[in-house]
Amino acid sequence: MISIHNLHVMLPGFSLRAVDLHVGRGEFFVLLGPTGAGKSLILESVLGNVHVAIGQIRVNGKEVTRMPPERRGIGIVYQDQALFPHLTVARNIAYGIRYLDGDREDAYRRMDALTDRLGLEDLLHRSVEHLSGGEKQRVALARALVVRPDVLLLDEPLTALDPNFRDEIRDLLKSIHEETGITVMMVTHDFTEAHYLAHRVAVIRDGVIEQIGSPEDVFRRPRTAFVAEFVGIRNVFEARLVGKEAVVEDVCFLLGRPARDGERHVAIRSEDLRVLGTATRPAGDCENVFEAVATKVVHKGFVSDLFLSVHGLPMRATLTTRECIDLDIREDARLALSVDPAHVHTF
Amino acid sequence: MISIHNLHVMLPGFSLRAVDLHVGRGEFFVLLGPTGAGKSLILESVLGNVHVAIGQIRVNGKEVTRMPPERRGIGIVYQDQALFPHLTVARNIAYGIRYLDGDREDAYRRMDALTDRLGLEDLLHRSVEHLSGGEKQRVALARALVVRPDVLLLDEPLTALDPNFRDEIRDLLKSIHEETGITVMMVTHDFTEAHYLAHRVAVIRDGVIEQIGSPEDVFRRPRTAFVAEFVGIRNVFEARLVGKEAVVEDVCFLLGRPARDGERHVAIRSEDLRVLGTATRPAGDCENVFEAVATKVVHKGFVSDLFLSVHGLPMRATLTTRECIDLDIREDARLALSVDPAHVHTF
Amino acid sequence: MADLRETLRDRDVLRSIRLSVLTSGSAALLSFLFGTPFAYLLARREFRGKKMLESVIDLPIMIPHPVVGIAILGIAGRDHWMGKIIGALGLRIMGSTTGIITVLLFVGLPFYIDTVKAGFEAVPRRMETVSRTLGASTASTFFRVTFPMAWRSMVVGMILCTARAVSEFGAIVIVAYHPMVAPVLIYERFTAYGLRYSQPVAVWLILVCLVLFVLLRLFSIRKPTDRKN
Amino acid sequence: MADLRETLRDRDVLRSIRLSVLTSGSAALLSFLFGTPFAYLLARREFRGKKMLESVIDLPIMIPHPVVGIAILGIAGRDHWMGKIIGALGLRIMGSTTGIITVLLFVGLPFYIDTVKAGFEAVPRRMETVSRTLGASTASTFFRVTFPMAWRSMVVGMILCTARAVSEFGAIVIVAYHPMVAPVLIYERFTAYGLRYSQPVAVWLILVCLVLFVLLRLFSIRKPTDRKN
Repeated sequence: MISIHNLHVMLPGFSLRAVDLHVGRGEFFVLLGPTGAGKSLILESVLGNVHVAIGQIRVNGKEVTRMPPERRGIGIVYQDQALFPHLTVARNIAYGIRYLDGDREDAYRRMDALTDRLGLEDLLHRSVEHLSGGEKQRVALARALVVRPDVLLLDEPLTALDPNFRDEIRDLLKSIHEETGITVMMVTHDFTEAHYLAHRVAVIRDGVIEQIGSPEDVFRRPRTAFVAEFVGIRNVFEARLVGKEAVVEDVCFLLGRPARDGERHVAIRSEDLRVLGTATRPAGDCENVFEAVATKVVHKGFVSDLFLSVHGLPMRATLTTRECIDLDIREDARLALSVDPAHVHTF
Repeated sequence: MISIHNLHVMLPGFSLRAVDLHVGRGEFFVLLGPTGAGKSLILESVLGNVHVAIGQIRVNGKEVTRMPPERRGIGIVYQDQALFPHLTVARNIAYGIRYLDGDREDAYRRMDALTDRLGLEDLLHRSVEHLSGGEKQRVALARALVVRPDVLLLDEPLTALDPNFRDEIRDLLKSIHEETGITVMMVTHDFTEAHYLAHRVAVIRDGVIEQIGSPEDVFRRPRTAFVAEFVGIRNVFEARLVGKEAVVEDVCFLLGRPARDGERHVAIRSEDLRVLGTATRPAGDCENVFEAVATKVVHKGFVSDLFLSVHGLPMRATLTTRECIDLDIREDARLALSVDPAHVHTF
Repeated sequence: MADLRETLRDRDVLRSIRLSVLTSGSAALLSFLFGTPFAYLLARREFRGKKMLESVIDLPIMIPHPVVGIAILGIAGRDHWMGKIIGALGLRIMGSTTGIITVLLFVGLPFYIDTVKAGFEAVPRRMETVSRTLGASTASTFFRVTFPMAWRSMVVGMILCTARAVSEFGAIVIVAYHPMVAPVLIYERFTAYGLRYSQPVAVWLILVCLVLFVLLRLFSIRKPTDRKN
Repeated sequence: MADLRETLRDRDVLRSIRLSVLTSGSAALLSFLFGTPFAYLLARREFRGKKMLESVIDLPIMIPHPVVGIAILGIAGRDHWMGKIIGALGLRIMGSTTGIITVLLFVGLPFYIDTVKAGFEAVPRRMETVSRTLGASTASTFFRVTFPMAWRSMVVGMILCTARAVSEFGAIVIVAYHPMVAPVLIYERFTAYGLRYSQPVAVWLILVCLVLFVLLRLFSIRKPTDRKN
């Protein structure tokens, strides 16, 4: 459990302002944002590596804001693993055991179980220098977990890995989290990772939290244009919103619920646009079926991107390549397009 | 046009061996491979930065193996852009103009057209230091193109970019290539990029070319298990191949064509496995409809991964999340699974 | 060659070289004791006046050596408060081994601190952070992580400090002409008997320096960096 | 203070300081001329014996200064072939300005080469490759890319070389007691008249060093590194 209350951190040229976060016990929480947004700085504040100007940080209910790192009950796994180069794999993993209260035997048994679980048995006596990226990451994970921290911090643990290791470690993080029930706070700039792993995510931009919610929530119902674009929504427009209608230039989208006061944007995920076929259907004014012209078709393996012009409004749809070929969609094809009103998101 | 014939390069601890490549005029050719495979070394050989022990390199028919870089007619764009930090954007782009034979006026007109095309007009008098990654990459591209090289080399041009710039620059590379018809040789470790951009790709491993072909060809018909796994085929098995049948443990796959001599593997893309429904169909011995049990379902946004056990054989299928939900596939569900014999690839 | 062998039988030569090595070694040892915590502080902490302090440390490298000697004598003189303390402790600077070691510490310490500071800076902070999160205190972290990763730079720093000290002449000649260290002996032989008579001693001193130099190269070899692809 | 002002009226003091600055400046200029191509070679090319050569360059930093002086005199002596060439050119080393500059070049050049080599190494090779592919020859690339990115290190190298040369004493006192550079004058005043009389000259020389030191700091300020997130 991590509570961050009204956290301010000032660095030359950058600051975190009024960050409030609560990570529940056993939750997998992800801090998400582009490079330089300040997500790692939040992590460093929880670790105790930066001076906190204003605010409190609690770990498992215990106020740690001014505590040294070794008393906070926190484990950390960094992107570059930060394994101790002068120690073997086994000594890296066992590093923290001597500082534990209570039964050492127990800790060594736990270490054995962990190395088994993470498939490190055969590497124990190796130097850490020549391990692969995936192996290094598993060693770093074992080292952090063996002392049973209250909270596990992960700083872009997948970013520096080769793509084939990335999936492996991602799956491992998920299952280790499920098995141990440990509270996790992870930093990443990759929304797909967050979507796959997180119970909840916070999207950060320029030191300020823009939105907190379940990945599904942030994915489906972003609250700002920045978040919408960050989670990969390709169709974000400023709109005039009246009742259950959103008007963007010459196109009128029907909404699933009446627009709220102050809302001025619509966002539609490219995969929520359904192509009904290449036959043109006359588009009524507001029934969410539109006439569109395909301006570009891009096959990208399993999925294809479809660039459309809907009465002059540039939009983008995602289909499976199979669908695309079955419907014989090519450039300049005229299409009928529909979108479920529930999928027209406004904010 | 680039021809590489029997290229050997020896470095301490690494060597390129017998590399043969032919890149046709106007082709977009991609060198693909994991980190450390030697793809950048091929690029450096073409550039003239490494000592070529044995072999010839030709650019547009001209033998350049022993020529200094400035006479090879090659442009290069690096991952880190390598912009000259002491020059403005405009001076970076114009750097090569003074070395051109012929009309300078013409070159400056070309530079104006290029900066317009790449959206750099407003940046011309800025220092290069504070540009975004995408802007830097566009400047590097303009700088390389303004002298009209015979061949453009791209060294992981998308890797260091933030995800949102990555798509932009990728699209730009594609359209610039189409507009100018320049011969391109690009290095990347990302198969999706290659699939999107390349006419042909070469997959490299440990200094040796494993396969050359169209992306579709490499994607669909890998020739080695390494290539198969590198292009993301999740179901690669050793098999006994007899006639039009491939037997893996207790599972028998029907093939689209008789197996060739010496073939010992089957590979099936996870998206080529079709889930027919949750109802179990009795699986005949060899009709490519199988009974399977879902061991894990992982939703990843638009697509979902389905982990299956087919008579004990672990397999993986990819579906759209929509399909997954429509078919109500959960863990431990019994499914009927089919695969088009034409999609059962052997090698 | 005969000259060289004969020089070895010369008691003054042997005594001066031994004194040079001993005083330089002492300066290196003192640098290790006082310089290491200082270097760690400079590598890891930010504080007001840090830039200023770093400049002051590097200053002795640039000051003419006789001036260094004069400054030390000035400070150690009876008029200066530091001189009074030194006198009260029963120490004598002028013309004593203590004086020579003081001078050598003064000129050698900057080399030690600069080298070891760079050594500490090469230990990623993240390693120390990880160690702390695993329960180690600042001190444990230093001995289990920072020191094992940086000790090589300390050896290099001590060798550099010794080498610099062995070759010191201008400041020593002011502070302590006697007892005579090797460079002073060489100078005396040169002025009293001429070039020929100073050369054999010079060669022996160079050999000492070469040994240090070889040690330095052995310890400061960088690992071959991995091939970049 | 009165001492300081009076010292300025002392012709010998003024002359020696001027000589120190001029000879040191000359050594720095010669370092720039000869050292720059050499540093470039070391930074960019791999060749047999490169490690050896780098060691030889650094050697003068570690050799005791009187020994340096003796070595130079030995080489420039009439018995040595280099001495014969020097003699044939009408140059005199012993007791001449030429000799002083030779000594200062010898002790200062390693500082220049080390600094500038690091400066060249900091220019990414990729920049030079890009320049070449855009049509520039090796020479054009040097002047349009490498030099503009590395000139700062040359200035720093020249300042370091000057500073090192201004503070040289042990080698000069062997090669050329006269004409008298400032450190030698200080030494003479000290031995002839004692501490008090040498101090004012020392202070003036330190001021010269301080100016160099400030220049050095100004030119070697690193840009603040970007905040890592």
